[in-house]
Order: sequence, then structure tokens, then C-alpha cells
Amino acid sequence: MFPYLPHTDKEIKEMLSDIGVDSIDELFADIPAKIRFKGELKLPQGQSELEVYTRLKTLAENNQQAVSFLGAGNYDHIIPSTVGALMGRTEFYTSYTPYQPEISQGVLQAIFEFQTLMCELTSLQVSNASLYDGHTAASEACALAVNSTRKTDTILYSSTIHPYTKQVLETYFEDLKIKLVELPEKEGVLDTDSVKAQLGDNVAGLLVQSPNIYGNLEDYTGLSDLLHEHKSLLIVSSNPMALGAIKSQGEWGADIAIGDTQPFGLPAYYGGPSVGYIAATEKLLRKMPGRIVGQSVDEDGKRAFVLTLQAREQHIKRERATSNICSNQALAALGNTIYLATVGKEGLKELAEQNMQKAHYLAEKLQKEAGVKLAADQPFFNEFTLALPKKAADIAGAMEADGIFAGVPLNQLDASKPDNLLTVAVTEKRTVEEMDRYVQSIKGALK
Amino acid sequence: MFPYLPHTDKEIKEMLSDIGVDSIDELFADIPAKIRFKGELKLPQGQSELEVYTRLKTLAENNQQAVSFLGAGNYDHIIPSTVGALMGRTEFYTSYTPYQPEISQGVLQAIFEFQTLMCELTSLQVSNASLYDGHTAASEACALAVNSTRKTDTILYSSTIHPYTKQVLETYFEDLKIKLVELPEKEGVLDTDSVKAQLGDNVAGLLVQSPNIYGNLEDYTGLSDLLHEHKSLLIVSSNPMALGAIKSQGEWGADIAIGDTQPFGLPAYYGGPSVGYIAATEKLLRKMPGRIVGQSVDEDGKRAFVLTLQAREQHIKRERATSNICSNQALAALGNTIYLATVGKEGLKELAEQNMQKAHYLAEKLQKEAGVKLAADQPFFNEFTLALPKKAADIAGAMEADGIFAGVPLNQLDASKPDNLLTVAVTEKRTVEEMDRYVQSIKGALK
Amino acid sequence: MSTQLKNKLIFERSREGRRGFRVPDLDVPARKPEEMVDKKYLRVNETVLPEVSEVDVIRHYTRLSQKNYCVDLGFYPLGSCTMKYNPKINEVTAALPGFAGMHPLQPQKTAQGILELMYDLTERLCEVTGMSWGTLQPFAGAHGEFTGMKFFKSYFKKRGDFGRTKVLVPDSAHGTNPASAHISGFDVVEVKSNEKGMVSVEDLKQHLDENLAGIMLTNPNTLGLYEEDIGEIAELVHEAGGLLYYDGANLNAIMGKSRPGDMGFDVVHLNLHKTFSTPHGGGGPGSGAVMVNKKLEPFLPAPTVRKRGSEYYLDHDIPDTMGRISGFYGNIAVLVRAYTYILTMGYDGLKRASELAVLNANYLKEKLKGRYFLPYDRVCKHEFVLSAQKMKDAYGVNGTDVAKALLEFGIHAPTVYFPLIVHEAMMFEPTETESRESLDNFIEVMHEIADLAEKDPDKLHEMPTSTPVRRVDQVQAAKHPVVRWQPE
Amino acid sequence: MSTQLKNKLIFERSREGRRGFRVPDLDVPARKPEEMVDKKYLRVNETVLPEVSEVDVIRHYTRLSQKNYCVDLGFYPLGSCTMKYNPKINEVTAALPGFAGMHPLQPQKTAQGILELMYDLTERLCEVTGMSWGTLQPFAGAHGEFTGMKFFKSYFKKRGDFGRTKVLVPDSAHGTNPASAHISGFDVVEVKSNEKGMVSVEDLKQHLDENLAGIMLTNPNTLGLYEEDIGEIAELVHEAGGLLYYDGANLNAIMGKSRPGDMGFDVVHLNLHKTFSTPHGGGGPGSGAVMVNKKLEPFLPAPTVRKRGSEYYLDHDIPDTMGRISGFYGNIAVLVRAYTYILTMGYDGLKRASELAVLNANYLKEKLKGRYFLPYDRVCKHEFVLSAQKMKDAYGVNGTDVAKALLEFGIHAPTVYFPLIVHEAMMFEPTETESRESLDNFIEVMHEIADLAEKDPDKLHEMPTSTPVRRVDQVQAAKHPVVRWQPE
Ligand SMILES: Cc1ncc(COP(=O)(O)O)c(C=O)c1O
Ligand SMILES: Cc1ncc(COP(=O)(O)O)c(C=O)c1O
Repeated sequence: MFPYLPHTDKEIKEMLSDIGVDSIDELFADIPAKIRFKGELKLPQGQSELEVYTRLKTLAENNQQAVSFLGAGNYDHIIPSTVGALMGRTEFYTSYTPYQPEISQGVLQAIFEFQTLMCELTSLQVSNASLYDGHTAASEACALAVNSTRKTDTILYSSTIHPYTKQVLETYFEDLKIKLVELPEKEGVLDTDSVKAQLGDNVAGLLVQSPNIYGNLEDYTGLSDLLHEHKSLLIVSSNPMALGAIKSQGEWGADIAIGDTQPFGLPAYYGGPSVGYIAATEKLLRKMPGRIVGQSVDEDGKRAFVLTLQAREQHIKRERATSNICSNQALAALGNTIYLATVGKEGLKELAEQNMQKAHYLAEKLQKEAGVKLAADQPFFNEFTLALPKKAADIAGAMEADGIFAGVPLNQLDASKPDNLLTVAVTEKRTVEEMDRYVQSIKGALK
Repeated sequence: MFPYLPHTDKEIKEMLSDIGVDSIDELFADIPAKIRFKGELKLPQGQSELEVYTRLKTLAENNQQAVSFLGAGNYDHIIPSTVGALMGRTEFYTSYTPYQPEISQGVLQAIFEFQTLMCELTSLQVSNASLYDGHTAASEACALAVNSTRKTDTILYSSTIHPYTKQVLETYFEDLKIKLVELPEKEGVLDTDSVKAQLGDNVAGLLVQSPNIYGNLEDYTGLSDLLHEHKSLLIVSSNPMALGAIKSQGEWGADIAIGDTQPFGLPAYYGGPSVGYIAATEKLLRKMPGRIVGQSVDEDGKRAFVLTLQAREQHIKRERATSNICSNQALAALGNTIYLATVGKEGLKELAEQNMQKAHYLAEKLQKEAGVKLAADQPFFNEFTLALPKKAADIAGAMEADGIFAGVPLNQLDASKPDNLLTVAVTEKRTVEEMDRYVQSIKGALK
Repeated sequence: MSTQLKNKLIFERSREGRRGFRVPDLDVPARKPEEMVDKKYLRVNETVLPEVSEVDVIRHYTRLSQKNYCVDLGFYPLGSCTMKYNPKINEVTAALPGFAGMHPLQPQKTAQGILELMYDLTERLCEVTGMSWGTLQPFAGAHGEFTGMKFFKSYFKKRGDFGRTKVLVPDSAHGTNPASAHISGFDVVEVKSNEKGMVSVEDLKQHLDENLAGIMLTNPNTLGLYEEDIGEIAELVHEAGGLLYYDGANLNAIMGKSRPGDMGFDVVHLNLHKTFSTPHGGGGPGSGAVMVNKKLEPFLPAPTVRKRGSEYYLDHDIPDTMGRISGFYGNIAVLVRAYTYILTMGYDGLKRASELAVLNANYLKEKLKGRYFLPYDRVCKHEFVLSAQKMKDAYGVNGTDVAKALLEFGIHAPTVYFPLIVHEAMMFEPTETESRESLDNFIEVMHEIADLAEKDPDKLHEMPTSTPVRRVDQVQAAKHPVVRWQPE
Repeated sequence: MSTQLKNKLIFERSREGRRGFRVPDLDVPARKPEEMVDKKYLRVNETVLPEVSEVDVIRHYTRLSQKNYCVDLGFYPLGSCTMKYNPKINEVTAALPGFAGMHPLQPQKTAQGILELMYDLTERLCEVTGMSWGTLQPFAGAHGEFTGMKFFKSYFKKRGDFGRTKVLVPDSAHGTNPASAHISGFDVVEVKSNEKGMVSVEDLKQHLDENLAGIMLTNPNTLGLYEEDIGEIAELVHEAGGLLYYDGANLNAIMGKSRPGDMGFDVVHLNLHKTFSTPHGGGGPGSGAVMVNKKLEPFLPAPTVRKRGSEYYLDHDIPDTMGRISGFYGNIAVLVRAYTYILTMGYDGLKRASELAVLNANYLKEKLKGRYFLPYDRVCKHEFVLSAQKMKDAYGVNGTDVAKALLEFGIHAPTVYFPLIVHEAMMFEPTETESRESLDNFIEVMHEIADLAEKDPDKLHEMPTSTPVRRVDQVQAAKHPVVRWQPE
């Protein structure tokens, strides 16, 4: 008995007879005997909800949580109650891709709002309906740079971008006759002097990140001009929560802005789902990857929203599409939209500032009271990197016993990084007591 | 800053000026100075969602749970996932009482379905939109009996009804010139022989319960005839889950059926909300307490549902109303409806049978392996009462240490009951391992 | 969707043999009911419970839900109902499994969290009302009124004062007031309102005799007016040996501004599903918590929550208790929401809520009184009452027509034909959670309706036309009541 | 509701100074951003983020939601999309805080529950597909295809076989197939279908040379037909040194009946958001898990979940890995749902689901083919394709018209204009969760539309008329793209 299978025996019989066959097996007779699956799949039998729930609950409880200072692309922020309430509307979460605009204005308008929000935050002109995550968004952005510049074969990127972004880029471009060139860092930020040396007409774009993997803010003054002289594009990846306070990609003159919107109302959920956002200058619109919602009118002249510029996409353009992406992260982007609508203009500012204030409180306290050092003397947002006198993993391990996830040992993301670097994230959720406990705990761990 | 208060300062100013006053205080100037509240309420300041949530979560975690064999009117049954999903539809839970049928067909139709389900389960003809709980439903049923019989001043009830029902009845009738007469029990069930002695034309009705407070099933053969001879009404209270297997009120010839629908998809929630159900014979319809949904047609002749027979109710009849009830337990009744639709005809039967099977398994095992005795040798559904050689509260206390809530010591509900009686409920959720652990645990406790 | 799938009852979707739920496999010996219990105890009747799949259930009730208006879709200017926004965080806290899974009879030392919440909530409600302790057990306002009346009864019984059988209720009172007094064994006597819409002190004085048990009042009253003589009324009633009961349905007007306790009331019920933002659920569950002053505390229903050292417990040992009024301890899940709300709002937020509720009501009143007749033209509190009588006389458009026209415009109707002292009454309560533009939209619509009344009244009689059903035949429903579905 | 409140963007509801969210009070010293960070790093631009209350947010998106169709409201006969019912228990388990709160970089010993789930799920998906291990990281089907192509690349690179640059894709394939092959650095070559709607073995043979990397197929194919020559095709491709990629979007037809591994495929992607019942979310997130046979296991993307003794861990140490394909480990919340579904259904339920999906499709096909042209008339699997070409020629009613007419009747449209090899294609996939009466209702409506096409085609061109908006001008949208709201 399966609650999602509505057919009664009587109905099955009648339907078979209407089809003109005697048994369901007959409907599978076209499967060649040789490759037909005989026997039964080696899986347990179906179970009741209670049994299934009990199993899943046990699994969930086999995970442990602690006061978290983990970041590196995934953060523990407040999620307003509106987000869950509205994402839980079945009209949103059980609907298909809005290919039929007449009965999909809910999703379409929400995505149009999402696009607007991303444009606003990044200070750029166009955006799409979402990409998978911030890391794959980087690959798409670089591909966009290659596709929208002429005769280019090289992408430059800063060594300060997230190591996982780097690794995803490598996989993506490995077989595409596109060279990836890493630019060095200096004191925890991109060494901007190195850009010039690598620039040439073959360079499609430069990918940088701020706040970068250390949490440091980078200074891109003059960078877009320099790139534009070579018809290269500037791609800036940013934690969007930071954009409530720090200079946005558009303000730096970037052509493409990317990042990951997990901080905007999405649970950490072991890394997914989140959303890769992308925004760009107007002229890149027709090369953008992924779905885009546009405004139009219906037959009565009423404002209506619709998927547009589909000629870019794989279901029309097939191998000549700007990207292969089809399903995206729509529901999560809706979550971002609800989040931003809820916290609003002032709320986002305040939250961004609190992140900064709290991170600075902890960073200073650690330096003063625990005698630890920052890896570099650079400005930061809500994340900073400690250069510890011991292995970061050991310190973090010791602090775990105090119920604290102390941060991300950077060599865990990139084995080539020194093993004493610990990146610590402090969001608005961390209280002064938790931070003070952190300081006590690390003091103990360092002894 | 309060997220539910949308007014900006500018708007407030403009609105005040439109009203023609200078300040909000002016709008309160009609409160006589003598009794105006000065100063501020001694409550903390408003807080953010995160702070409030943290406080509530802490409180929730200060409650402990265990494998539960607690019953006595509130049971640990499976709640299908459909119930929460649909009760969580905001169109249901944030709507008002369906006084405007044109925009309330959702709630109205669901209640009409609820009424139908209650009629079906009880084998009676009419039902209402819900009462508060099973205990207050008993008072309403007795009042209905008084109001629909002539020149009566007495209600008989069995000593085997839930002690809390009894206590609620006493409070209700204490000031109403209605006599409550308790009939004795014999071997854990109503002594039916005692009925005759108390019957007379002054008796409005007899209230009995099966399964009764001990869990025992009672035999009402001939009872309704006897009562009807005196124009008295038979009121039978039943755990509605039991009605999936045991004789329904209508089948016993009852005039009024009542009970508490908590077992049908409602969380235990420390006792509330649940629903008091009431069903009755057709001829009692116009004396029924509470709201009733009826079927009608709209101006286009389309089937439509509407609150009906409102002339019975307080907002029309005022002090001559059949009851004072206004708000009821509508959303919980919706939950019951969804529950019953989901488990369906066969599901309810199966569930009822499993309850019976499991309770019998444990009862027999306890007798065989732990050497404990049942308080009476009577048929039962999913609950039975042990007569222990020690105080029931002590045994239950000892078993708590094994992570088991062993049952309800009956003298906790009614101090006049012997202190060695423990009522044990076994639902379909209890597994054979849990029951075997129960047996081990009680053996230890009895040592 | 074609009619084949639309507008059915769940029973009409049933297909023999279809299932929507899997019962866990039985892990004890399978025995037939008749092997466990004598047949005479077993059910014979088949039920027509639906036989549907999970998909059927979800689609059926999801579609049904879309035929329903609600606060999350728009404005309810529904007087006497305080249909304010129901915050989402309340739903989150109420769903915490640490609360939801609790059995009411589990040992109290394993229930310290919920008991603390109940204690804390009682304390806070006492502070808001100016009372001394209370009970959270009443399931709704009317149940709270009944409890209040039982306080009256217990008090006089304790004093051996058995002649006090009369409870005064103003003619403007909600129907539950006289009904509750009546079912509690009191005789109800109506007190008249004066020309200002307030309790007539003159009339009141006629009833102050040795049979007086007390008076039930709401303040602001159901016209939304603050009873200016409340101080004198309280004194008079007390002097006459009576008690004062406060119907707290209208508390939303005066939080932090004026407390029933300070006005002289002895017992107060609150509708937590109004003032304290818990959702109405299509008619319930609510909570009618009752607060009392020291004088009445000895008569609290059993049990009541108390604290001893750091331990919370349910006190069953109340010698003069009125007895038990409900099975367990009330609608606990509703209490969790109300408590969450009070924490969120704080003293400052509650006061601000009342201020803005009153601001909104006065704003609406001023903007509507030009087009609709305002029988009592003075500053109102959280609500006010208009009359459609003149419109009815002039154009044949009555309160119901206005109400139904609003539905056509996507707005809920006001409360109509209550209070009874105003002909063709329409009672408007905007609450504090409606924004300026929501009110302005409403005003615009109300003006449009007034225009239509003058120009095209028939159009109003037709309305609504675009709702899931049109006006429903109430007469047929009551004449030939069909209160359950019947299989063919 | 009057237009004043209707149909606005959230930005158009904004009021300066309004707030919908309270930030917790700051508990560390308040410092201005410019006191912490040099001004040059700070944002100057104001944003037009909305300024609205919580009430505004809830009403806005609740109303928006009601402008959207969804599976919980009705039938989606949407070919290639497997819009089956999304069970509610999946949502319950996915919401468990023990999963939702996990950081992807928290120590693995504190993540044993989720790792076990991922391990277990991988194992079960391998059993269903007949493969040996896999990755759950791909975020969607297309991402899975990309991953599959990277398996091809890695495999040939490992063998030093650098000339294999060509991937074959049938002309009936989904657009993501060629696109994925292309962005992975392959040249895409189209293989023709034969007159039966199946891959032409003749044509295939033309392409079997030393440049062949492999072929991408779905089976049943996009016409819903089981590729009868699949055994031979696999042999041919393998003999030519190529690999076989299975697009698992159509797996719902054959669970427990036929396994891609047994057919000869080397790599398989699954759309967990189709076959395994996770909701589509208005376009995502999904999951495109990829399973491979032993031959390709060495090239798995890093990390992959493994077990050592009783401990689960993420293995980053894969010498021949293709590298990293996503930031963390995929759409974990989707995996929890899919796993829940597999537990619920079991081997017996999955098989039954496929049987009934195929039953439903054949039933629909038989009932519609009298009125609509069925280009490939044979037993189908989970879906089938009709053509509106004849209708278009005869009455000027095309596939879009039929699709839009369905919307008018409250049913979602089929997939239209795909696969490309059928003119005016309309692709129907009923899935197993539609009941007999849902199908019969659909058939009735389709017949009504066919009648209208003959009798009153203009009426069809007008449809839909009762949807929240009518047909939308796509040309204007693409010609003058407006992809964001602009403040006035
Ligand atoms: C003034 C007044 N008193 C009492 C009540 C009764 O409250 P309840 O419906 O919760 O029983 C109401 C409800 O509308 C009311 O408006
Ligand atoms: C046959 C086929 N392959 C691949 C895909 C792509 O899957 P996704 O949208 O998850 O990327 C689809 C989706 O519609 C499909 O139908």
C-alpha cells in the first residue's frame, strides 16, 4: 500500500482493458529480455511515515552542532520567520519552471524582484534568475567573459579567491583551451601590481574576490580602467551580506558581479541549496547564462512577467547556448528575495554593520587578550584570519571540546596554504558572551 | 522598531492632521485622569525574533519526554504529514470565523466535512462545528439533555467517566438547580443495575463513557430503551479512535455522542488545543450548542455552505441561547478532518485494531511475565488499568528513570480512587521493544 | 479545471479501495478484534470515511484553502474582533517539539519549561490588566466569561450571600455576556446606554439592590467609546455589594494606557486571539485567560500554576476553588503564541500597538463619516460604529449590502448588525497592523460603494459576483437543515 | 481588492522609513563602519531595497503565490519533467534542524548523520541504476551531464587517448545534452532517429571512429519509447572505444524493470527532482546525482563520501579525480527528500511507481490518439508525444493554442515543441501519482479542445482568459528587455 499511488485494482484492470492489454507486464514487453531486470532491487521494502521519520530523525541527531565561527562561504545568520513561512507556500515550492507565464506570475514576479535586488546590491544593470552556487557562478562568469570578448584565451584570477572556486574553475576550463593564470597575493590581498604584467589582448577577464578567502577587503582602485584598456572584463565576487556596507562591484567598475546568497535567509544546510548570483553591465545581457525574467504585457495590456531571451538557452540553442544550465535554484532565490524584503534597506545596513562590529570586537579582543595575531593587517568585514603559533586544525580541535567551532583551518580548503591559518567568521548572531568564551577557549588551546 | 507596526513618523503626522488633533495623546484624553495609567508597564522591552526564539527554545528544552504510555484522554498517536502541511495553510489558520460565506467556503466546507465524519463515526444524524474539549462537551451534552426534555432536574452519570469530566460537570451545574447523581460501578464498569433505581421522569439523561476511565469497554445493551421509557436521553462519551473498532454511540442507541478528538491528528500539546465533538439524533438539532454549518445554494444555484441555525446562538438569542459558546476549536477540527481523510476508512480500522492488539499484547505480557494484575477482568481497547501491589505513583516514578512514562496513577485524577491503580495506554506508535522494555522496567520497579 | 474535479466534498472523491496512508507493520501477533473482545462490544456499522490517496487529500484541501479569505491576504475591518496580523515567529515557537509533544499528565518536574511559560504569561497578563493572578484555562472569550461568572458565584457563596442572583449587562454588550451569565445561574438584567453611547448611570442606579451580583462591561465599549463614567460606575457597583467583570475583547485599545484593575474591575477576561495576536483559525482555538484581583484569587479554578523556590508546579490545592472548568490546562499552543508576542512587543510595543490602533480607527472614522452616518461623533478608541440606516431609507442599501460589496472589492466586511443599539450597525476595527495605504484603499472603496448606493443601488444588491460563491441562501439552510453529507 | 493594492512589485510597496525586521540590540561597542575600515572600501550607493513591514511582506508574497499553479493544485501532464506529487513527509524530514543547521566545513565526526545519509543514498541509487558508485554533488540534471562528460574526459586522458573529441547526441535529445557536451570541450555530432522514433543504428555506425568519445542517450527516449536496439548500440559504441552516458531524466519509466548499468551505460545522471519526488521549487533547486560503473569510479569528483569501519567520511584523496565540480557537496536538502522518498517507497514501491506511470501514459495515449495525431503509435513508457501539425493545417490551431487552452481549464500545459523531431510536438507525461479520474478529466478537456478546434478555433486563440494574466507578449520582452524594476 503506497499513499502516493492512487490506483485501485479495479481501476488498473479497467485501464488495461481500455488500452487493450491483459497485464502491466505487457506494457514492458518492449524491453529486450537480455537486459530486462529480473528479480527485485536490493532495497528494503517500503515503510510507513513513522518508520521513515524515525530513521531520518536518528540521522539528524547523529550530527552535532556548536557555537559556530565557521564561514568560508557559508554563514550562520538570522533567518527571519517570514522566509520559512513563505517558502513553505506550496504554490511556490511544488510549481514547475514558469514556462507558462499565465499561471506562473507568482514565481516570475518574485524572480524579477530577485533580479532587481541583485542589480541594486551590486550596482550593476542586469541579473539573472540564479545559478547553482557562488563557485559555479565564477565559472559561468569567466565563460561569459570569454564569450563576450574577442579572441581571448586567458582568465586571470587572484590567489585570494576561495580555493574551492579556484578548483571548480580548473575543472570547468581544463578541457576548454582556456588558460587560467593565478595572480599572486601580497599581505593577504591581491597584489594588484601583478595584474599589469599578465594583461594582454588575449585576456578575457580577471576574477577577484572581496572579502577574499582570508576575510580581507581588497582595493580595486584603478583596476577596471586598467582591464578595460585591454578590453578585458573585471569580475568581482563578493559575499552579498558584505554589500550592505562595503563597496559594491559596480562601484569598483566591475563588469560582472558574482557571489553566493546563502547569507540571505538560507540555512547553512551542509552547503546547499544556496544560490549563485550574477549581475553584469547592460551590454552583457544577451550573453548571460541561465534563465532571465523580463517584464512585458499581456493581451489586455496588463503588466506581466515572462522568461525572456530564451534564445540564449540550451533548449533553443543547444550546443551553442551560453551555458548548459536548465534547472537553477529558483526557490532559494525566492528565499533571498523574501529575506531582503523583510530586513529591508535599513535592516541590511544594520546587519552588515553589526557583522563588522562583532568581527572587529572579537579580532581585537583576541589580539589583546589572547595574544594571537592576524595573518595580515588588512581591513575586513565579518571574517578574519589568524596566524596561530600552532596548527590551526589542532587549535580548532581543542576548542571543539568547549562547544565551539572555532573557524576554518585554511589548509583544509587548500593544502598549499600554511597550516597555522584559521579563518574566523563572526555574524550578528554571535553574542558578546560567546565571543568572550571564544577568547577563553583559544587561550586554553594555545597553552 | 516593531515589525508589525507599519506606520512611519511622517504617516502618523499626516494622519493626526487629517483627524484634526496634534498628538496621539489627544486621542486618549477621554480616559479620566484618575484612572489613566501613568508610567510604563513593568515588562521588558520588545525584542528581536532571535532573542525571543532563543528564550522559547530554552523553555521548550526544559521539558523532558519519554516513551509514553500515558493516556487518560490524551494519546500519543501518529500524525500524518498532511495534517501539519494543510493546517499550516495561512488561508485556514489566519482566517476569521466564516460569517461571510462568499469568501469562507474553504473553512465552511471543511467543517461540513467534519460534521459528516463525526456523524459517521458515532452513527448519529447531526453534529456541530466543534466544542472546546471532550470534558466541556459533556457539560454541553447534559445541558442539551436538560433543555430538550421536559421538567427534568437531574443528570445521572456513571462513576466510571473521566474524573475531570465529572469535575467540570460539577462546576458547570453547581449553580443551575440541576442535580448530578453518580451511579456506582461494578468490576470496573458501570453497574447497569443501578440505573433503574435512579430513573424517573425528572431525569434528563444518563452520561456514560466507554472506553471508560479504566480503559474498560462497557455494555449498554438495553440501556437506551430503559432511558427512553422515561423520556431520558442516553449520552455516551467515547474516545473516537476506539470507534474505528468498537460499537459506536448510535449503535448503542445513544441520543447524544461526545468525546475528544485529540487522537485524530492533534499533538498532545500539554492538553490543548483539542476538540470536543458532539453528535446527536436529528430531533436534537435545533437545541444543539455551538456553530453548525449547513448546506445551501448561492444566488446562481451553486452548492454553498453557510453557518446555519444561528437563532440558537448567543449573538442572536443572548441569554436564551442554547450555549454561550462563540469561538470554538475550528482549526483543530480541520486537523481532525484532514487526519480522517488521510487515514481513510481502512486506515482507521487498521489503526484501531493495532491499538487494541498492542494494548492486549502488553497487558498479557505484564500479567504473564511481570505477575501484575488487571484491576478488573473487562474488555478494553487501547488502555487498561493495573492494580499494583505498591503505590502506582511510586512505580511510575521508578520507571521514569528508565525513560518510560508508565501510565497515569488514577488517584492523581481523583484522590478518592485507590492509590495502586495505574492506567496504561498503548497506541500504534509503541513498538514491541518499547513494550518489552516496559515489562522489564516494571519488574525492576516492583522488586 | 472542469467541474468534474472541482467543488467536490472529500467524500465525493472517494474510490473504493484507495488508500492515502500506510499504517506501520504490526510487530505484535495479529489478532482479530473479536479474538480480543466479545463481539457485542464491536462496531458493526461501516463508515463512509473517505477512501482517497495522499495526493487527493493535499489537492482537495489546498484548493479549498484558496476559497478562503484570511489576514495574510488582506484587511479585516471587523469590529470587536481585532483581526490584527498574526506574526510568523509565533507559529515557529508554537511548533517547537519540546512543547508539542508534552502529555498533560506527565510528571511536573519534566514539564518545567511549559509551566514556567504559563507562570510568566500569567504574571505579564496581570501587569497589563492590573490584576493579581489568573487562569489560562478558558478556551475562548465566552469560556472566560463563564469562568468570571463562576468567580462571582464563588465569592458570594463564600460570604454566604445567596441572594445575589442578578447580573447587569449593557444593551450594547456582546451576546456572549448575557449567555455566559445565564448559564452560570444568574438572572440577566439589561442596562441602558445613554445618548452618548455609554452606560447610563441613571439607569444603572435603578438596579443597585441587594440582589445585585455585579455587572459585565467592556471598556472601551462595543461602540469603541471609553466609558467616561467608569470610575463612578465601579464605585456604585462596589458600594451596592456587587462585583465588576471586564470583557477584555476590547483591550487592544488601551494597553499601557488604562488598566481594568485601575478602573475598578474585579475580574477580567482577555481574548488572547485578539489583543495578543494569536490566529483565529477560522473560528478558533483561542484563549480566554481570566485575571482577577486579590479578592477573587481564592476562587481560582483548579489547578493554577505557582512557583515554589525555582520550581514551577500546578497547584490543585485551592480550598475555595470554583472547581475545574476544562479537561486540562487550556489551549496551550495558543498560550505559547501569546507569550511570544508579548516578548516581541515588550511594554513599549504593546503601548504603541494601542496607540496606533486608536490612530487608525480615528483616521478611518474621520474619512468615512462624511459619507456614512456616524451616530456617536466623538473621539473613538480602537473601533467605531457607523449606521447604514440612512442609506437604507434613501436608496434601499443596507448594512449587508455594504458588507457584501466590500467582499467584491477583496476586503472583508465589517461586523454588521452589532451592537444592537445602533440600527443597521457597521462596526469597524482597523487594528494597528494596517498601514496607511491599506486604510486609504479601504476608504476609497467605501466611497465608491457610497457612490454606487446613490447611482446604482441594484449593482450593490447583486454583489459579490467574483467570489467563489455568491450570496448564500440562509433561509433555505435554516428551514431544511442539511448538516452532513449523505451517500447517495 | 482595488488596483491600488494589487499587482505591485515589492519595491512599489515601499514607504520611506518603514521597517519589517528588528535587528537584535548590539552587544558590543557601536562603531561606525568608517571607524573600522577605510572609507574607500565602503559602499556609497544607496540601494532601493524595499522598506516594508512584516505584514506587507507576508501579504505581498502570499498574494503572489496565489497567482501560481503547482502540483498541489492539479495535474501537470508535462513531458520530460516527471511532475509527480511531492510527498509532505519529505518536507518534514528536510526541515529537521539536525540537518538544516550544519555547516559544510564542520568536523566530519560531528557530521556522521548526514554523511551516512549521503552514503546510503548513493548506495541505493547505484542499486536502482545498476552502477557502482557516484556523486551527489551536481546541482541539477545539466550539471550532472557536465559531470558525466568530465568522466569521459578524465577516462580518455588517463588512457592518453587525446583524439576522442566527439560526442554523439540523438536529434531527439534534450537541449542540455549537446550544451553540456559542448561546454565540456567536446564536439557534438547529431545522430538521427529512425522511422520508429529510435536511434538509427545505421546512422550511428557512420560515426564510430577513433574520434568517438561516446554517446549521450536517454532510454526511454524523449518520445517515451524504449530504445529496442540499446543492447546493440552499447556494444557498438564500446567496441569503437567509446563510452555511454545515460540521461536519467526518464528513469521514472523503468525502476525495477531495466537498469542503465545492465543496458551497458558507463555513467548515469539522475534527476532526483523528477524520479525521486523532490519538489521543483518553481525551477529549482534539484539534484543531478551521477552514478558510474567501476571503470569510471577512479575519476569521481572530489570529495566523495566513503565508509571506513563504522565511520563515514568525505574522501578528498582521489588521485585521478576530475576535480571539484561544486563549492560544497550539492543540494543536501534535496538529497534528504529523495532519501526519504526511497525509504518510503522501497523496492516494491519504486517498481510499482514505474508500472503505474507507464500504465497512465498508455491509457492517456490510447484515449487521445483518436483526436490528436500520434506520430509513433506503439506501446510507450512513461510519456508519449502527439503532434498538433494536422490541427494546425486544418484549423490553424497549433501546439501553443492547445497548451494555452489547457490553462483555461485549470490544467498545466504539456511540454510543447520538444522533442524537435516531431512537428508541433506536445509531450505528455502523466506520472504515477495521477488518479484515474484526474486522467479522465484531462481526456475530457482534451476532447473539448479538439471539438473547439474544429468548431470555434478563434476561441482557442483567445485562451486563456480567466488566468491571472492572459497570453504574454514574448517578442516585446525579448526586443526591449526589462529585467529589473527601476525607481521612477
Ligand atoms: C466583546 C466581545 N466579548 C466576548 C467575545 C467572545 O469571545 P470568544 O469568541 O473568544 O468566545 C467576543 C467575540 O467576538 C467579543 O467581541
Ligand atoms: C531529458 C532531460 N535531460 C536533462 C534535463 C535537464 O535537467 P535539469 O533541468 O535538472 O538541469 C531535462 C530537464 O528537463 C530533461 O528533460
